[in-house]
Amino acid sequence: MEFKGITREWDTLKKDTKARVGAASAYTKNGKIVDAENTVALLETVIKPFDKVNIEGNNQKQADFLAKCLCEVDVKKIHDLHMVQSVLTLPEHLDVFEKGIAKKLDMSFSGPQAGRIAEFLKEGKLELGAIHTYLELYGRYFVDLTPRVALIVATMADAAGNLFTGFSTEDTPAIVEATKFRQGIVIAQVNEIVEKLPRVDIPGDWVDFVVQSPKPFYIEPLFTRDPALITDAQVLKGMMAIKGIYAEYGIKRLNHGIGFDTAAIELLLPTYGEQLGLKGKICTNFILNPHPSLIPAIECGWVESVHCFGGELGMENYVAARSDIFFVGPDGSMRSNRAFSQTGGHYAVDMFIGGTLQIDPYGNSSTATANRVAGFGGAPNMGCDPKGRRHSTEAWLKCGAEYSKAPELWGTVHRGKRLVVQIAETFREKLAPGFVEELDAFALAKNAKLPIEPVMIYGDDLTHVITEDGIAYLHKCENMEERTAAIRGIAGFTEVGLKADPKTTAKLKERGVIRTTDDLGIDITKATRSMLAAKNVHDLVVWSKGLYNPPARFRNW
Amino acid sequence: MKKWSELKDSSFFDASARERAVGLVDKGTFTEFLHPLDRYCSPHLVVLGQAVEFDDGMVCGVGLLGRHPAFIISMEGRFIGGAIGEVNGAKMVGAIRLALTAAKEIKAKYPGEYEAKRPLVVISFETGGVRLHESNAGLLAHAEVMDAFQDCRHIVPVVSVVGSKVGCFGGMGFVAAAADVIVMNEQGRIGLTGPEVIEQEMGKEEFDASNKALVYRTTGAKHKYIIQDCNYLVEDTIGDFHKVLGEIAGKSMEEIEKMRRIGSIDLVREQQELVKLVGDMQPKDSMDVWKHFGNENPAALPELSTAEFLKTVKRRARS
Amino acid sequence: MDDFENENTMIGRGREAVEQIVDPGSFKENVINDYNFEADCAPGSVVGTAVLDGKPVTIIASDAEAFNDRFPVVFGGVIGLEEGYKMATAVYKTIEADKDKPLAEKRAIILIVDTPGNGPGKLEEIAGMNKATGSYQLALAEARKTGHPIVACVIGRAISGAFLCHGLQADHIVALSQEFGTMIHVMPLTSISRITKLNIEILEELAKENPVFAAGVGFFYKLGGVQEIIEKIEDMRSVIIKHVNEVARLKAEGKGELLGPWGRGILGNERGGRVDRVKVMDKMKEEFAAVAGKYIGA
Amino acid sequence: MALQVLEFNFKSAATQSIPKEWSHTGVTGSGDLEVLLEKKDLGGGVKAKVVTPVKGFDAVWEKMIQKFVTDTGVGNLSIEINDDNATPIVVYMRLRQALAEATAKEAE
Repeated sequence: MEFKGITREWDTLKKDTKARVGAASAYTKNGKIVDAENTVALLETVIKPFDKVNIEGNNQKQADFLAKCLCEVDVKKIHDLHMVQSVLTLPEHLDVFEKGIAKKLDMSFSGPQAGRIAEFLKEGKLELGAIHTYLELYGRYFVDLTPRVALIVATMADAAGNLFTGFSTEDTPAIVEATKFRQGIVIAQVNEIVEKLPRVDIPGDWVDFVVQSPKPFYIEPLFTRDPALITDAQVLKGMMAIKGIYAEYGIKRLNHGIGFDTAAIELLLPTYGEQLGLKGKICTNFILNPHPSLIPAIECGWVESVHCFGGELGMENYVAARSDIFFVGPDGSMRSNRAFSQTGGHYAVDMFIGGTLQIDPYGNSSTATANRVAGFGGAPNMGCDPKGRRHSTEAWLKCGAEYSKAPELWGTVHRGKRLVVQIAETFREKLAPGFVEELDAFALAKNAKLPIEPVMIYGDDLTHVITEDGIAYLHKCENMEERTAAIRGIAGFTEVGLKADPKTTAKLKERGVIRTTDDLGIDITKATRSMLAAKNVHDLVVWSKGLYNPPARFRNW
Repeated sequence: MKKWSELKDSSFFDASARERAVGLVDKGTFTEFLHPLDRYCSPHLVVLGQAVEFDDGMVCGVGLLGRHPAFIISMEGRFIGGAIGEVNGAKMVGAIRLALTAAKEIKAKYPGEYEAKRPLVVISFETGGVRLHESNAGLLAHAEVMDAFQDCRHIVPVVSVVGSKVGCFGGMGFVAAAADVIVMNEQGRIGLTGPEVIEQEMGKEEFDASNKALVYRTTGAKHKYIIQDCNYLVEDTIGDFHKVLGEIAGKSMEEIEKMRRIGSIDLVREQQELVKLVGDMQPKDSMDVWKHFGNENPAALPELSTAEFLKTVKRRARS
Repeated sequence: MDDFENENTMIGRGREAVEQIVDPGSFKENVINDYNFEADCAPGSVVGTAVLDGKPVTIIASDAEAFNDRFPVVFGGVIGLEEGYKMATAVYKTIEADKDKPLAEKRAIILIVDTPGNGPGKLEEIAGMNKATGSYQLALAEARKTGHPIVACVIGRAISGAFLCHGLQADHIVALSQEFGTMIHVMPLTSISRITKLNIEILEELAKENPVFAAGVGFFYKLGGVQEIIEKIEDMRSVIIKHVNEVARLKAEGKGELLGPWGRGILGNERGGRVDRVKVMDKMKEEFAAVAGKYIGA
Repeated sequence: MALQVLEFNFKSAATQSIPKEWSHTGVTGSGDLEVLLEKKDLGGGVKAKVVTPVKGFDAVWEKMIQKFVTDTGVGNLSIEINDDNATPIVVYMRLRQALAEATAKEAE
């Protein structure tokens, strides 16, 4: 057989990039530096219609100035862009669609803009590629969604374009690596340009342009939970989790969700955890943002390591002073990295535990509501059983050994199972039910014409559900009927719970598939806020020996 | 509820109105008036479909501080923000007037012992002022309280105690200021206009209501202590408040009168000087005022513990 | 502000109201007995001495057209820091002036009420706006208890804290009727609707039976908060004179408890608008009486 | 619009009431409730009165209080609740705390 090679140019991307960058030379001074007022012109020069463009929008830090400038470009010059970015938080992220500058979107998470995305989808202003998990989207940066132009954000730059992203590195390395090594263009907004950087997080030759933004980039203290707002019911569920799951399986390596339930657990370790003699036996290694609520547990010697997706405002000095625990650079400040942390969260933790809005009788859970396209960020990567895992731990093996489907699906091979735990209250605030016969995700899929229902954690991955009524050990269930019965058995007086058959529930209790506070030996009258190691933000400052510097909005003093 | 001995070491800030009421007086001496079993709820809330409370969000009663009957009014911020309506407003006025009744009876029965047995009124504020669901009645009740305060002048000391979550705002902000003595913990806040309204009036650039540190610098206890609007700044335990109330109960009426900030033409003049200072200085932040009064590093003050703060702070000199 | 142009309202016309009420040409601004106020201080508060029905009275009113240069939120009749203390000073100077006079000769204080609020600014909170308004109220309460008849006449806006400060410590309160645009409230019904999540129509219906929450002169009348409603602007003078005389008579008869905030409580009970207040206080009295010995004899 | 008043009666296996004549716990805060327990001769039964702004949860209230009665075996007890949107678990916890309080020995 004869092979027919094709004839073509093999470096069109490189040439195109060179031409675009060259055309922008009028706006640069000292090599790569561009004045803020020339940013719109720069973007109009280096971006072309239909380009894949990434605006660095992380869970926390935002390339807000570049996002604003992209909204101001002439739509005659730039249109139909394909935005590929992990998080849409700022109004500008959607304004580009409103104005026709962008047309298509691939993303992970949208928080505050979720309502507008749904609206735009309905009106045809936006074409949605897919809603990904973080790792999934980063993966596609290197496969079929490589940005042509990336608008990134760093804390500092030097004249050579070297960047310091430091504490808030987050997504930057993943974006730049994908963009630059496929001959793309990287534009960075920075808070300041300095002579010498504390350390280099992104080498200068990977960066084409640097703009000093008029204001420091916007960052949201997303992971700060004021202990003063934790309720007695959250304390109760936290105690149930610690005794019924953490202690039961000896969970050492884990990820915590963002909510108040897990903040309560963090604050119960030095008190309730200590009473149960669990120090050193659980919660030693975290994949977690630097949660201020973890400070008391760290200070009491519970925690050995924490790797962070991103930073958290106010935790800089504390983290820097605890370099045995956190991942701190030679310059003394932490480096976060969402891609690596997500990898750790996917493969190297034994348990994911977090909250949700709704759980259905099959155990599918979702935070989706009917009119908001929000996505789930990284939760599904951690809230699943990673089939590629090949190392074993005690907790993982124990859960695998209890897995009722193991003989049927695994044969005689020894395997383990990730614990995927959802904490829910049967009714949330305003008495919204936490258990529903059909997730709102179904209505959303219909409203926003999505091909699949946005489910955060699939029922078959879920191993445990905690409510105030008890813990359901779902992986112990023999079949879907039993799984549904177990969920109904702890769903209280919701429509799902009211269908529970008391006899079946009693049988499941006997078998240890459902355990209540009484089964666990927890005195419900002792579950009060007085159990918390810190009762307010100020207590956290005291625990940190003054190193934690909470943002002004959390300072009640 | 916690026992008195446990309350003593408990946080005042976290305590419920009833816990504060019981813990502010001597052990085992508190008798509550219109307690929950009396079931005196607001009839107006019922009509509007708003949740009610048996004590209408206010715990009133009498206890002892040594030999001094202490008439306690304690507001519950968790119930509709501690706001004042007809029933709890009447409870407040009623309690103050009972103190005057007691004073009269003591004077009649124990003429030589009035100083030693002189009653006092202690109000633990936690309120945003008027309860909007019954705003007209609430407003009228505020006026009755001020009227009753004036009746107490030189006879029965009135002590404001402020150190709970909601702070003391709206009309109750001036009620607190009109007392003889003000005791606060670090978390206490007193003001007239709430931060959100100031932001609305002046713009976010001038006053960002979500910046709690700024809110505390403007209305918080440390600021109040510096400008002499707070007489005692104490640690956040019910026991510390109880102790200082015991001291106040024993002071002469003359000493009490000296602690006032308003209520006479001389005090008006003194306050006008402060207003002039603020008008001339146009401070961007309370810290400018702190610096003016001799605090070289004002930004450090919020971070200090109460004890450290008391050691180092410089206050406005009283004229 | 369009309302200011309306002939059928007194809103924003405090100075005119003073002239309409007192004996013609008798008002001397910034003078109380031998005390002279600085002319340019706190121009939003108008204080001075006038003659009413042949007798000297102290006048306290607001000027809605004045601005306070140093305190940017103070305009349109707002009572700010300087205004509050100026008003308090006027009261204390009145007490001082008649200190040695017999009860019958203690001059009346007339409050002309048209104010939208207290100074809602940052400087106000830094200096303590609560003290300025509290100070004025204590001064009025003291004057009332010293024997000065105090009559407040609501001619326009009597809003929330500003009404507490400038009005609600008077012996008697009279008000122009609703048809003159008179506003007495803490918050308009729209705000109450937002907070209670009940629609306005329902609230208006409820207000017919229960006067405690809705905005309006009539509701305050029913609660005892307003003694008498004035139906015609030209009647202001005669009604005020009538109330000054009635208050003076009650004081002379030693019936001070029928006046002021306490008296309004009694009136509110009589008019059926505030009946729980009395029950609450009676019950407390009874409960204290049962234990009084333990405390008084301690 | 007006507040909902729900009244229930429960039979109880036990006839044991609380040692105190009455006991009060909690605050009608947002998402919370207060509980007033009173010793009453009800032939062993329990009666409950709930005042709440929430509509449509009558059955949930009945089941939750029934659960409390069953779990604790109280009798001859009157329960009065003022509620402000408390979730079922908060209701249950407060009831249990109220009972614990009512049966606590008076140490002082």
